[in-house]
Amino acid sequence: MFYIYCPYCGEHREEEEFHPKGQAHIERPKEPEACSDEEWGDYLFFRDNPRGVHHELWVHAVGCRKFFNVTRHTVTYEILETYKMGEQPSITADSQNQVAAASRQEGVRA
Amino acid sequence: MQRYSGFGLAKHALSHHENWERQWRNPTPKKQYDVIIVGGGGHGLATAYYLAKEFGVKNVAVIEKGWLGGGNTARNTTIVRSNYLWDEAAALYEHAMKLWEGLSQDLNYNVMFSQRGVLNLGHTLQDMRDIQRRVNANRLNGIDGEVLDAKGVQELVPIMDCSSRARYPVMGASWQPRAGVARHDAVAWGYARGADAHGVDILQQTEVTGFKIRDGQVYGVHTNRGDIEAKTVGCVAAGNSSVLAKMAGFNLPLESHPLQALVSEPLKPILDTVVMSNHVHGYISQSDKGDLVIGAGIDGYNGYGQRGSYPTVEHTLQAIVEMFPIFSRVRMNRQWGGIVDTCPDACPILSKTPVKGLFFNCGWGTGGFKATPGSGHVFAASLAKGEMHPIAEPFSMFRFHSGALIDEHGAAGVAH
Amino acid sequence: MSNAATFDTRTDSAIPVEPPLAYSYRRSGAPAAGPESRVILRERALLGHLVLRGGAIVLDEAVREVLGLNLPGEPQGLVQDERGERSIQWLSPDEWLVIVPGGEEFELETRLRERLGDAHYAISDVSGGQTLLELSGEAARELLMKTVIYDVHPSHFPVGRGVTTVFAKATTILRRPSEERWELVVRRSFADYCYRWLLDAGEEYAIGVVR
Amino acid sequence: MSQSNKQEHRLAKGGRIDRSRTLSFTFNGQSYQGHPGDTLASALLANGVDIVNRSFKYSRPRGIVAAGAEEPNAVVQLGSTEAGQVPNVRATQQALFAGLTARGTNGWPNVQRDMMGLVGKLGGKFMPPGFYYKTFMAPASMWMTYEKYIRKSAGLGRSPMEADPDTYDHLHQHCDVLVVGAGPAGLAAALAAARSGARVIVADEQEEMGGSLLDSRETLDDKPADQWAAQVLEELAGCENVTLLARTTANGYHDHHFVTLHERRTEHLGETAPLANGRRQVRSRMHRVRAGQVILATGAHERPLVYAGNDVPGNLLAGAVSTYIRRYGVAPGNKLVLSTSNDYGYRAALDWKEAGREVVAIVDVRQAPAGEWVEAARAQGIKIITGSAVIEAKGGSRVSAARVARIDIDAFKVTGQAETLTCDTIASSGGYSPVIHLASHTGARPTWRDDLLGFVPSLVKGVQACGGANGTYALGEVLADGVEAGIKAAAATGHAAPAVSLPQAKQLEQGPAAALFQVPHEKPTLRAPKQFVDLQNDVTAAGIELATREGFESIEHVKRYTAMGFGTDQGKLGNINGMAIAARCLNKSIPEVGTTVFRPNYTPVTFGAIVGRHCRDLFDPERYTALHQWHVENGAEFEDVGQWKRPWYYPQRVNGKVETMHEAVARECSAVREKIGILDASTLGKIDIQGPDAREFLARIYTNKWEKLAVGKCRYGLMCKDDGMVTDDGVTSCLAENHFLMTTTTGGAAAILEWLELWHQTEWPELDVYFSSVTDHWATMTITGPEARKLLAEITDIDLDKESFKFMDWRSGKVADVPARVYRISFTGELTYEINVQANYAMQVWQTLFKHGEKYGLTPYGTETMHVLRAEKGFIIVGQETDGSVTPEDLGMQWCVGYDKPFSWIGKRALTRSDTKRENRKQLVGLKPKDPKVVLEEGAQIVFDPKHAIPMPMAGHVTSSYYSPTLDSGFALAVVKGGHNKLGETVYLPMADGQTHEAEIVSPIFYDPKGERQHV
Repeated sequence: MFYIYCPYCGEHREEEEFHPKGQAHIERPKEPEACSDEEWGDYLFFRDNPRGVHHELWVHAVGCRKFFNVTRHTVTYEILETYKMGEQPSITADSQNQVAAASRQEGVRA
Repeated sequence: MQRYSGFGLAKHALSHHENWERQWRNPTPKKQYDVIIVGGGGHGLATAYYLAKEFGVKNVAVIEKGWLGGGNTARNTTIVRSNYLWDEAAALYEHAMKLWEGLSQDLNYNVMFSQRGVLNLGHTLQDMRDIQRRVNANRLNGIDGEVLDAKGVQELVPIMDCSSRARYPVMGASWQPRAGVARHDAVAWGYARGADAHGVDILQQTEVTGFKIRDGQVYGVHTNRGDIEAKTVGCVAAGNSSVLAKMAGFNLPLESHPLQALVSEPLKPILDTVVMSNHVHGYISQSDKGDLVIGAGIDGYNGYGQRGSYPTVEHTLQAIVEMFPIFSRVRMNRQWGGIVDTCPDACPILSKTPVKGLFFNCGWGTGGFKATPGSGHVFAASLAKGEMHPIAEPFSMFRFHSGALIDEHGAAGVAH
Repeated sequence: MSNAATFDTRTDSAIPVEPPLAYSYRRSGAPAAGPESRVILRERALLGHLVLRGGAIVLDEAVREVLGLNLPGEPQGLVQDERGERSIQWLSPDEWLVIVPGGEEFELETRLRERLGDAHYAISDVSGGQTLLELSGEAARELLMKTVIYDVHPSHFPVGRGVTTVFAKATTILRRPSEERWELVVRRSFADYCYRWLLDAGEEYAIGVVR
Repeated sequence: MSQSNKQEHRLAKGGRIDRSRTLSFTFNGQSYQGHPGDTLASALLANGVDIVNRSFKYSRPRGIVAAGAEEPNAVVQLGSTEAGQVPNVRATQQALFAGLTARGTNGWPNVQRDMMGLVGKLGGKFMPPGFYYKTFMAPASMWMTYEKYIRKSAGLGRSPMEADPDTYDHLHQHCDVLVVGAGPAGLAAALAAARSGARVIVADEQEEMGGSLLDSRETLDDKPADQWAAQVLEELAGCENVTLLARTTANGYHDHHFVTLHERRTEHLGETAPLANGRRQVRSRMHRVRAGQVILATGAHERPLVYAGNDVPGNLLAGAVSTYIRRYGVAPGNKLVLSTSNDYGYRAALDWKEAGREVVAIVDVRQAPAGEWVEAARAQGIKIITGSAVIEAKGGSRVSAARVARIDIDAFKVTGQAETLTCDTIASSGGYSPVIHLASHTGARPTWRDDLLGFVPSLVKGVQACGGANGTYALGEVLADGVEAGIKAAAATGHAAPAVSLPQAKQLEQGPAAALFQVPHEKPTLRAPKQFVDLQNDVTAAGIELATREGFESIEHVKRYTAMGFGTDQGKLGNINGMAIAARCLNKSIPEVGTTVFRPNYTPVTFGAIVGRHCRDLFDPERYTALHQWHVENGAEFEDVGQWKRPWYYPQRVNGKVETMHEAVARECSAVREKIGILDASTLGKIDIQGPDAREFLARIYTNKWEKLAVGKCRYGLMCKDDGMVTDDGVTSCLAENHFLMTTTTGGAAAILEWLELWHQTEWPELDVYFSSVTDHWATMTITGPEARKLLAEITDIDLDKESFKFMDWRSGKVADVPARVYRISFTGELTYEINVQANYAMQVWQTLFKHGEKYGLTPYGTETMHVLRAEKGFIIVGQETDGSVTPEDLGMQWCVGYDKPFSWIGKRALTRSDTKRENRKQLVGLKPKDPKVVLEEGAQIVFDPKHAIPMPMAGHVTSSYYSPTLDSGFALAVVKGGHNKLGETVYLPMADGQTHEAEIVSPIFYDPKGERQHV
């Protein structure tokens, strides 16, 4: 069971207070009518679903009721960061790979 | 292939079991195959088996990154039923059911398919409406099933609390007598042995690291054991589908979630049917070994860790004890998790993809095991022909663009 | 005024009211508190409850002026007046719960609205929708540990703190107004469940109910 | 019942038992005695009970092997009453209590004389692993019969047949440092962490804390080691920041350091929890611990050697022999042969000797063992046979001899003549395996270490292993390891630990161990007598070899094919041996065949403890309205709607007979249509929406238009998801220019509030609007029917004139002297007022309505009548007419869709996808059965051609169907393919009973199609 830092409450809280809401940063197309069926279907249903670093939307449902973002590893389940709505992640799959690559170069065991 | 029989077993016993053959080979990969199946679980192996046996495509490789049958095939609660609501889903699962009914004999491998019946309980008026709707549809689709009232349920499962004491009293159930459970590992092993006997190369410990694609047409895969070529590639890798799709350059409408299950310590026989309740949310059967096999719900977040959150297990056992108060003193032995690829409409994807020659069979959510033979069969037919089999046709990934979803969870009220 | 409708839901007429636990007392009884009771439960019904929404900057001064309390700007903050009768609690970055003696809430809302003018904010009267259960006694904290998932250790939950958290299979707002007392704000429709839970979980502490 | 009071194996002195008191207990119908401090296992051994069970597959007699959680055989059925039955209790972990009643779980007629044993003996050869996959296939129809017999022999204990009399609960714990295990490493770690001031929890699974210190031969500061343990425990017990939990097993290690600790509070006292101070207490308690840091001081399990006949009672782990002697004062036999690969094993021989029993020989596989232990044994005059091992145990119901021979480990061969040593006990030690279970629950794969001959845990951030769990075995090093872990963990949570001075450990130096797992036999494994690897599941070395021959090459395959490790002991004894055997057969190294992955639970936990208090009346909340008491008192039957209890109908006693639902609903319906009815509608979700952009927000979230809704007006709205499918509906009222009250479906209230917040917070934060739930604040009483105005007029100051207070208006005023908002909206089609008052006043207003309403025939009605009345009007219920695949257009509700609204509202774009534009979608219609007496079945499938062969193409289904007393006919709502263009056509409904009903497709509005009645 996860222990999640709510960026609005400023502390870690038990997973039972939260609901996961799927992939983060899915933006509704500004001009829906201009979208093809394919584009609209992509927005509605198609997801990244990576094995690794993932950005998710969660809501502190039994708490402050705020939505926020979580960067989490989908295999280790480690939460790498949480951040408020409207903010961008500081950790991404790419940045993690760079860290890993750098530590390999330095001979550090990651 | 060495044929299995009681007589053969006795013969082997006399020779101290020293002459049993391998159930499948451990071949070296060839450079080229007619068809590559990515994923050596039940569905992938079944696909290979039917390709070789029924559709005459024998130059087939099954590529498995771990050990065959080690994914969801090894981790599910083994329930087999076909009482799905929508025509498309019912056709697919009933196709599977018919194959289940002769599978042990076909494979010469006892998959222990036990048609002990499955009850789907209703606890609210809307549950009962959904049950009536589904059973009526099943009947007109030629699928067995009946609606039971609470008394009928009680007669079938005397140890269940069907009284009005319950928080959500049992109002009735749908009952599919032909449904049941099977021995999950044996399904993978039986298909593997059968496929191998028909010449299929099962390549374990072989991981696909990329696809070879030219002009929008697939012509092989990169693996950790070198490149392997084929003009037809079928991906059947539950828990890894999105990752493979990404390698091929597209997204799928999937999310991979943990699905947990647990078993009790073995008990003397006490429950001889499968009981599922969507409303209080738990399902249970008893294995031939005596374990109560219990399925928990899906965790809401994406996860490839083969484990989920503890409250999900708590909620499941609360439901089980609510339905079966006598099990309160029984003990949970072990819990585990699988990775289920869920589709927005709770139906699978059997589909062509934006890449020519590359097919996907995925998104089975919680319903994969029961479909294994049917899924393998229609997917094999599709790969052999290069065109989707009519039963598979409605399950195209492109339905999520057109909107022609087959929404099983909304209507059926049955998730597993 | 922010062009919202206000409505005084209370009347001065001598109308009998049903506190949220009335049904529970009839159905489940109320074990009397005795010397062996290590937890005491008391419903403080019919208080005035207002939910305040808006930016802290918008609300801060108005609250101070009208209510005489500082708006708790930090998460989990709970501020009360000297006698502990009026309080304001942080619920989220733009949401606070005000609890005042029953009957004060409409006047308070009216005065706040007057003071806040055209600013963007919202005030919702929820006095009928929730009730306050008070726990005291040496085993109160252990009873809470059975009940809520939030850490109620004094080092983590000092006086002056309040949180929204999980209460068994319901939710609650849990507050610590003083060393001896804990307050649970529960929704009216869940009050009976919460009451029955506390009685059941409190049995080993000989929980007593003060009515 | 026969009696046995001998305790013939009880030593005259020693052990941590209370000899001043005697406890009687019953095993397999025979009465025995033991002492407080005994486990059931030690008491059975004291009484010379050799056979405690029969094995699962071959029904072989089995005795006690171990002294703790790793015990595979002594799994018994506890309980003297039906409700008190506990299946599968491990006797080594069950404290003895007075009156304990237990029996072996297998064996017919009993474990001593077992008929199935014959089957096992004769049939054993025919039951290699996987035999059932290869047989029972012909004829196919016989499988269910075969299966019945297979199942009969399955299982260990049995479930109770009565409900559990006990209760359980949970305690939500939070701490800085959780220490699992209170042996030397755990105590040292706890001490260090405790002194730092960190919040510490120490959990230990045993009856008494101290772990190996309790039966140690070693000294600390020249005093027996248990004295140091007692001293540390005393200090910890005095620390306010420390919680000590004995009898508490960490059974699952979940993400982010969430650990479940199962505390058995009363299982040592009786089969059911006794009262405490006259009050119920819980049988066991689950501590749900969120820890900052976790220290695993779980020790190590000894590995037995795998040799022929190693399952005959009298074969024990060497360490268990020591534990029984030193901790329980029991020597489980008279003549011992010890077979060992290491120095640790020697302890058993020394203890045995000191207990005054005969050590026949120590058989050490090492060619030239040297070192202090060996010397100590030699000094005691114990015979040591080197370069050899026990290759076979002889005996039936008890070991009678050991066959010992020289062996070559590398060649896996017996190299010398076997010698037969008469003995009744064989102890074996193949070294130790660190207890890595909890660490592997987190998903971290363990690492094999050749120097330790074992897996050590890989650790995620924030967890440390120390002592035996980390492969550190020498007591001095273990203590230092523990202290270091404690200091590190405390520091990580911001607590500086002062230095801890450790006592001086005195112990014998260890020499290197040999890597022996399976002991070779003269015959090849497949022909040798059975060599058991997993005793509980009857998995043999031959079985593993056979599995590898058949192509099962990964350890996961081997485990599944043989069932190794799937028992209730989860392979604590057998898994590493099994891996080693598989590795040998495959000519691979152990890590090459895989790692061993453990899943929760470490040891099994009752469902009850996991469920806690969330059962019976507290299984799920029941939500009540403020009027619930009245409904109960007036005989309402209730319907579960979400968690709410809603009155379903109110059966009355008529002429001494209670009405059926049909009768009650007919009466309630007529009352509404002809006079007046009243409904408690308080459960509808209510959301208070305020802000200058509230109107714009509504326009985006609802399908219809909101720009012109004036203050004082109400409007019905339909909500879709962005896939265009209907998800909720309800009436929203304009309270002020910037203020709206939205109502939602009863079941959808919480989800819709979250839905509104989702869009506001993630997509449209620029809109100035706030949402607050006021569902519980308001009680809603709906009075409906021709007399509604008259009744309300009697008790309100609101002007009810139909011109000033129109349909779809709301007004405020007083009702029964209580401030109320009254909404003139209608879900029945009749003149209706929804009276909303603050919930605390609701009962008074409701009763006043009845006082005044009696003369008008005011009749309470429930959800069933509500459904009939709304269906007569063609009003939908979201979730009944819709199922997530229905658009507003499918429902024929284009009137409720603002196609030309400027903002592309939620759901709009999806309505023009190719499938949603498709002709022939299922559309909402009414159905009029050709026979008016017929009430169609809800869920009945609709076909156009009932003569079509199965599978019969279906065109839709009945969503709602009732008998209408007003129409005196059955009627239904349904969705039918292309239904909107098929009015007047006939459809068919083939039913399960063989009947096929006919019905005409009609408009879904059956009653008052012009809507005149609600406007009066």
